[in-house]
Amino acid sequence: MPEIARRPALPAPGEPFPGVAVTLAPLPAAARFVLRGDLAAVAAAGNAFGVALPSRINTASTLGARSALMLGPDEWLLVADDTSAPDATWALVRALESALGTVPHSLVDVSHRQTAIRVEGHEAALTLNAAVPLDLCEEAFPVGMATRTICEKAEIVLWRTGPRAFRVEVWRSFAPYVMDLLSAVSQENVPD
Amino acid sequence: MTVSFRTASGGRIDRDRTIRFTFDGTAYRGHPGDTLASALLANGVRLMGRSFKYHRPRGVLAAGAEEPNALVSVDRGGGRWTPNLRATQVELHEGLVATSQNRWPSLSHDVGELNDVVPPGVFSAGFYYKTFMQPASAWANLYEPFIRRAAGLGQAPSQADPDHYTHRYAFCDVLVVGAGAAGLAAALAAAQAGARVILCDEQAECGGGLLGERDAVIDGVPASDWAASTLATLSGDKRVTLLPRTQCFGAYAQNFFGLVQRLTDHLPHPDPRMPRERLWKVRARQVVLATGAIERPLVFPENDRPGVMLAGAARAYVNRYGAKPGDRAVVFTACDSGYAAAHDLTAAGIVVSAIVDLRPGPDGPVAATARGAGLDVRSNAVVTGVEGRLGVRAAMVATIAGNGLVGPSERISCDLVLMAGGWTPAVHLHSQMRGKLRFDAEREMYVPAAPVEGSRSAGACNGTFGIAEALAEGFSAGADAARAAGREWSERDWSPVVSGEIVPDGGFHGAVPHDRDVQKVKAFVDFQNDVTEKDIRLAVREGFRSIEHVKRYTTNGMATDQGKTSNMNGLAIAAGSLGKPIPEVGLTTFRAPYTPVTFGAFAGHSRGDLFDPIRRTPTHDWARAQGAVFEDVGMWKRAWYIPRGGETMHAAVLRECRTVRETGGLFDASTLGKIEVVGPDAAEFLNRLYTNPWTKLETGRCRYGLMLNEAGFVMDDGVVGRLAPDRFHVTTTTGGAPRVLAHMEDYLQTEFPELRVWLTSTTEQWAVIAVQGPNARAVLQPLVADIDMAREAMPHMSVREGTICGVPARLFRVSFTGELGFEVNVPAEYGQAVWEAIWAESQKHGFCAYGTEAMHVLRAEKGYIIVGQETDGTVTPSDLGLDWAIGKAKPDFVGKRSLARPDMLKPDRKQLVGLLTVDPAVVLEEGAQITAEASPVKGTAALGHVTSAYESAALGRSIAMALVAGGRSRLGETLYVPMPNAAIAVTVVEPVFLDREGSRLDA
Amino acid sequence: MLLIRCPYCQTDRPELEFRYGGEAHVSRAQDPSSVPDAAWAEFLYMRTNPKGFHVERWRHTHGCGRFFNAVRHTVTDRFLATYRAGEPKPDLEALAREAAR
Amino acid sequence: MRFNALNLLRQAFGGNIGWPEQWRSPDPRSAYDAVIVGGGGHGLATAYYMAKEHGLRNIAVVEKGWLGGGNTGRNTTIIRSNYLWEESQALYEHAVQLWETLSQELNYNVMYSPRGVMMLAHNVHDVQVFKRHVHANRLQGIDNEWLTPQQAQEFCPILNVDPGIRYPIVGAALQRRGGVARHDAVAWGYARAASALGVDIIQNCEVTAIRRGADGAVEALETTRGTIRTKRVGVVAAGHTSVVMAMAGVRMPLESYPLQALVSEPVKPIMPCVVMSNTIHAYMSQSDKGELVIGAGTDAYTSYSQTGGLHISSHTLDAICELFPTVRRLRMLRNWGGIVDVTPDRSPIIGKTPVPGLFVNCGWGTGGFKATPGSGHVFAHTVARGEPHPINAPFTLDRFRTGRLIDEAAAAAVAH
Ligand SMILES: Cc1cc2nc3c(=O)[nH]c(=O)nc-3n(C[C@H](O)[C@H](O)[C@H](O)COP(=O)(O)OP(=O)(O)OC[C@H]3O[C@@H](n4cnc5c(N)ncnc54)[C@H](O)[C@@H]3O)c2cc1C
Ligand SMILES: NC(=O)c1ccc[n+]([C@@H]2O[C@H](COP(=O)([O-])OP(=O)(O)OC[C@H]3O[C@@H](n4cnc5c(N)ncnc54)[C@H](O)[C@@H]3O)[C@@H](O)[C@H]2O)c1
Ligand SMILES: Cc1cc2nc3c(=O)[nH]c(=O)nc-3n(C[C@H](O)[C@H](O)[C@H](O)COP(=O)(O)O)c2cc1C
Ligand SMILES: [Zn+2]
Repeated sequence: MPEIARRPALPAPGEPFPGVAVTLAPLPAAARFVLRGDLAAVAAAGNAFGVALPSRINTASTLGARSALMLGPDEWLLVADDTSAPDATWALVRALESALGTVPHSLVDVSHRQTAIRVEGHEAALTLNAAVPLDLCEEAFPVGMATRTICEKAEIVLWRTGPRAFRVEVWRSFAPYVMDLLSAVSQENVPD
Repeated sequence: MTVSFRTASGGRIDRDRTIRFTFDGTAYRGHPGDTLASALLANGVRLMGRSFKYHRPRGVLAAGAEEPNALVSVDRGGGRWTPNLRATQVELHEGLVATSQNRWPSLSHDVGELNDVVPPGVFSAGFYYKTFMQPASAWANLYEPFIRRAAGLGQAPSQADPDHYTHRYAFCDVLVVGAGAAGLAAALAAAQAGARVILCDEQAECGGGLLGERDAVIDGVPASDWAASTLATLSGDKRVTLLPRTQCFGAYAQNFFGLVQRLTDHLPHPDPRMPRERLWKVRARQVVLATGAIERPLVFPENDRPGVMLAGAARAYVNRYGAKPGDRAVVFTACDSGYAAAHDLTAAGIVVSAIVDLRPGPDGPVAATARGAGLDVRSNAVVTGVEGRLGVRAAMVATIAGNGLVGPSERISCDLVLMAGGWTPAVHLHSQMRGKLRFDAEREMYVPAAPVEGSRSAGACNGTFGIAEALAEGFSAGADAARAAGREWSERDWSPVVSGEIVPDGGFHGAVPHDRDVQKVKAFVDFQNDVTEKDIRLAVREGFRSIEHVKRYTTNGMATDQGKTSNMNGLAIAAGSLGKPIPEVGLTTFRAPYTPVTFGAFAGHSRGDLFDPIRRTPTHDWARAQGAVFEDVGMWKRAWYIPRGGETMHAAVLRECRTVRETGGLFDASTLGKIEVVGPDAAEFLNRLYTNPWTKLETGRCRYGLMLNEAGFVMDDGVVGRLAPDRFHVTTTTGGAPRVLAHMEDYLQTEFPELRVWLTSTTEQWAVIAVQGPNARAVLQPLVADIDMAREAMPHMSVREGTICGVPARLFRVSFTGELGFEVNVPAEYGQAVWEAIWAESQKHGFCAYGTEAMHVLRAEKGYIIVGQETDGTVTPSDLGLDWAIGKAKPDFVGKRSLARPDMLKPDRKQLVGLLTVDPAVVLEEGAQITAEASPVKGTAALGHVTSAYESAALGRSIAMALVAGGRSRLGETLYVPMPNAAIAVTVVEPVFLDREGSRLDA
Repeated sequence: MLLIRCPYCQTDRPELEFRYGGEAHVSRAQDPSSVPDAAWAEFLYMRTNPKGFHVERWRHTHGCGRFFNAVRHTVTDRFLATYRAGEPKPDLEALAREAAR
Repeated sequence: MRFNALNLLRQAFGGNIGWPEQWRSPDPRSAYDAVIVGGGGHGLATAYYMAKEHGLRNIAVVEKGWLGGGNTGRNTTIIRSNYLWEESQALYEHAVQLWETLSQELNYNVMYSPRGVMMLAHNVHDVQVFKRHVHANRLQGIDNEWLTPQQAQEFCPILNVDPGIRYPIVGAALQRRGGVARHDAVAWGYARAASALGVDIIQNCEVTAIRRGADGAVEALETTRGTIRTKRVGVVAAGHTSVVMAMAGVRMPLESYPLQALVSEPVKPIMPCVVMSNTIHAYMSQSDKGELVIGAGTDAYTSYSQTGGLHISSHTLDAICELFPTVRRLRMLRNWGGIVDVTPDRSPIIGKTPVPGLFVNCGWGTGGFKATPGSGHVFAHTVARGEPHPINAPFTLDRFRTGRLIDEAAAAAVAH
């Protein structure tokens, strides 16, 4: 059997793209699932996944390396940053499926569908606001908020993980665009 | 010369530092704080531009955004050439290179000026609609090219712009537009209330009119110092964003505003990382409009000569820029602000020879003060003309007699004539927001009637002219806005004490009377477009009664200044001619932008590779390394063909096709849309969305699905595999992926919400590697451990889950080539490695990688359609011969009902057939038309068109598919494809050219 | 760019996140095959297209993904209400009265 | 008074005081043989041809605002006839042939400028679609030719044909007889010529109701300037067609969308032709005055607001700057919107309605300026004779029932 290496959508995870007042970094691989269903599914899945699924739309809950983002009234994005190997991912799917049992739901593995970029620093919000049409002040977009939105011509999930830190989840083929766009912006906020 | 037109002291320029610049190649000096206009004036330069139609010599009229005359081109080198800039807005910086426009050979000697001496009246409004019609062909060949060359102002750049531009979305409680007295006060109040404030001003320095005041004192400090300290307070507040050099150019629905900020044009050596401009897209809860007022010129003969200037502008030049626009002035006024100018000019050492006041008796304190200062104030007086062509030499001044007659004129030597026709509130943004205007009959001006929800106007733009009043109104507007935005505001009183200002009072609209020969003189209304008083009267005479018609017939207000100084005068003249009061005639529409905005600023980062995302598949890099040529399909780059050793496209495609049929090939099918349809009602949902029946499809099997829109036309197709009773893996066309998912969600959420099923896009989860050809199984089997791929165990149209190269995979046995085939789906990040593994294995069998072109040929040989190629949105399943894909027993599916409409049942509908050229070497052209006769007469209706046409390696001849009227009943007929040279004879055949029984598939 | 309140997200979001979905409450027959041609054409193509209050569908495509309905004035583009799919069409006159206040 | 150089000179010497009104502005009479609702180019042309070719003189055009203030006065004036379906080709070609001599016909210089309309192909699919047009047009004797990128650049030197750009130009379809005309002059020219033939042109006269008799037929129009009795009404109200037709109880397959356009500041000639790119949504030409005239897309939602969103014009300008990188530093002078009435198949509706005496001409969407003379000509026939002209016979309202659509959109997705 040949060696099967993973090729991330963005090169060199973890290596920052230095901007003027913001750092952009591709994040390492993670397991991700889209869970759809009603409240019964939510409770069951939370137990198996290790973090209670939020019940307020556009919020995320995190425990350790596990996060759940409520992106729609019946839609959660489950992110396991501690899982990426196929076996482990598969084990997680089985655990979730068995917890969910016969409760009507849909659980779909999207680990490779998207990738993540960390946007961090003093001007993180300003940088994003070159392309993201949402108010990113902490009052309007507090830590723990997560929502689908757009980044100029790409769709993203934007998730505020800290006062000056965001995580951008983006479909893999759009990731270079988002990265290039944000890096271009991050270069230009030079004081005049 | 440099010093001769500088005031001795004062102004906001930095006299300690000198800036060198050139205008039309001549070197001059100025200071930081100068605009190009002020610096030129300070150097004694009067002539700055040429008008549009008559090429009249022009000087600067204004000091701000309203300038119609002094348009220049600025060259910053390396392709940074910008035409049509107002000298009044160009900030001086070291090395600035400016040139004048619309003149040849030079600004002072312009042959275009001949237009001005043509018999007066020939080039009157709309003359071009009345002539140039004979002979008919001469317009396009002779007249129009000539007119075009004459028109236009500056020269467009000839190189691509090397600068970049950026965008920013911003949000605030209160947006304050304009940082004059009213705007500063508004921002102050809103900030005190704790609001998030954005304050923008189009000028380089915030302060508005306060910066041009000489004697005004606010709460004990000079007005400009008050502005400076207020700005300091504001900039210390974290919630306040101060944006000088930022124009608010447009107001859009729901308090959305477009602002554009100039970032580098004023810098001599900007950091190349800096964008030239930033477009701010501001969503404001509340807005305070404090955009000030624009001074009106007076319309009198030769009012356009260089040296005729707005009084407020002259005041600004002297007070703010320390530049003297002349030595000896005549002030023509209908408003008290003319007196303010007279005082300030006098103070700066300019001789004011006369104040010519149009009003019968300016006997208030203002006139008295002027007289007291020894100035010659004449009431009931007019300027009837100006001497001097390239610069004012004298003004003709006369008195209006009791009977209304004017004259005789007295000649007063001067080099400067100021016009103070009163002030027009800048209601542009209020109007853009659909705010209504009210005509204040007493003061003869349009002011906002009532604020638009979420906004309020304050200060001069609201008709409130005094500094004290503007400050108070601004402050309360700011407080009110903050409160409306949800901020706490404890009522606080602020009534600043202001002294030393002359509050503008009075004004005039329309043309002033004179004693000159009407036939011969020109009194300008729209300076840039050379619209005169007579033009407007002519338009009315010819029946253009709506002000919108007057505008369009005369082009009044259509120049680059959009009528900031001309609209009201034009309106008044039209109203006079119509015998109607001004408000009954009305205004033309205010539109964005307030002043012109760079295209590049709108485009922002959307240029080059960032113009649109470039979507690449997981195996893109491999294909590129192999030399693949890519084609754009939507945003995707797909490998089109993969030439080897200098092959042409033709040769490569033939080889790829041949190889696939002989042994096999690999194809990157990752771009196909994929949707995971999961839930207890998944099959029922698909029953309703696809023509086909799904209930009985067994787990582990696949079916070709056909999707219609509700009108019954084919919308998409793809293979659907059942992974579990409640889980389907649906594929779509590449281009259709988003559309199909949206269509499904639409029906699911709005028509069938009772169904328990959920849709998840998995397009990008999976890399898809098609392995096609007689040896496909042989290549794959060694890499697959846990799936029995044997012919019977895994028949055509089946799907298995397992692993390949140890990676979890979904393996489909499907074929779009007619060969034995598999599509390997692996998680995207393993895509390239798995591809490489399969590739390595396949090399033992001589496989090739093939691209979309070969794929198209291979499927055409089998008669498989491509949605978007065989279909164009007007094609039904039956037209395609796909009736078999319709679940006849199903009561309903999307599109079913429409298939029963009369036109859908007609026998002469265009149907899919194959075409074989009589000469097998001839390949038809896609899109070519089909007729029954070899030489159809012009106007013959086509029977149909060629949808696909290729050279088939397998068949050793050309093949084609076509949609032909009644095609299925024409099998065997000879038809024609008329081409420019001759028609090509073709035979109609079944649209399957190879292996009709499908034995290769079943291998 | 419009600002639209998503009744699921319960926040105002920019138009860019949404996709317009045409007139609302144009319901598809339970049994389309029994609908005569003219009535089917009515369903497929005929639209009120009013100058004034318009009841229309939107989808929060780049947000929560939900379809919902809205009442918007087609001259001012102001939204009077947004509500979830499946909820009844609001009383337009009452809404208009309320908005006028 | 005839418009010609001699009269222009004569009048100039006389102070231009001898020019008469270009059209009369009478008060509405109480009754007319026929009334056209809508004083845009199409309505005025209809009235002109009704008077000129069908001898109807007791007719009126009623316009709620000012003549040509609708889409006629706010479009990017692209004229071409290289459509796909034979029905459309016949209609638009009829118009182009009338354009060729319209200035002489009306004695009004409408500045028809056949400078060539070039439609850019950016990918294989575009090539297939445009070549299909080229072939279809040739069969109908309509000029449309295929250009390589190099030929396209020769035709329009500022076009960026670099194969490395995001959406490179891979070819173009050129109709040389296509071009532009002066929008305002078209309305005014028809108005002047129609008025001279006796047509009453009544501005500031909004139709507020359509009265129907017991037999259901049209009886009268209620307007803001009083009741006008008439048995024949032609509605040519573009973006407002649904509103007007609703007054007669007729529902239409129309949606009205804002469509934006913009102009740059005037510059010396750089753009010798019209260029359109449907794939990346950009349309540009240069007017006789020097401004670049640029067409944007429609907003996504129906609206009568005559403005439109900032993101729409931004998107247009990013495409323009990609195609024409030298214009990036030029500036937008004015941006406006019109309201276009769009049919499901993007083809117009010209003909009878279920209401006797009521005729409609609408659905021109983003592309009806080019059709103005032809549309007026065939609609005049339809209203005057009560039966369609052969050219507009396929463009019925009934096609939406039968399914016999003339789907230009599906076939090409071509706007303008
Ligand atoms: C921005 C833009 C760009 C375009 N670009 C092109 C292009 O490049 N090429 C092209 O061919 N086409 C183009 N079009 C389309 C073209 O402008 C229209 O199809 C065409 O002008 C329609 O002409 P019309 O005479 O039917 O409509 P209009 O000129 O709109 O006339 C309709 C008239 O009806 C009046 N009316 C409405 N209701 C009433 C009532 N109740 N009572 C009385 N009168 C009423 C209106 O006031 C209006 O004046 C464009 C349109 C827009 C908006
Ligand atoms: N002395 C005079 O001749 C005269 C005439 C009129 C007004 N005024 C005085 O002006 C004061 C009124 O102050 P005000 O604040 O209303 O007006 P202002 O003219 O002082 O300030 C308006 C400011 O708005 C800015 N502006 C306008 N449109 C803009 C846009 N679209 N985007 C960004 N910035 C824009 C201008 O650059 C200017 O700085 C009063 O004191 C009044 O007496 C004086
Ligand atoms: C082909 C064309 C060219 C135009 N050129 C100009 C121009 O040079 N200057 C200008 O101010 N407006 C120009 N306009 C726009 C009109 O001023 C006006 O915005 C348009 O007719 C819409 O009317 P409205 O803005 O009054 O609603 C042009 C319009 C068209 C259709
Ligand atoms: Zn939502």
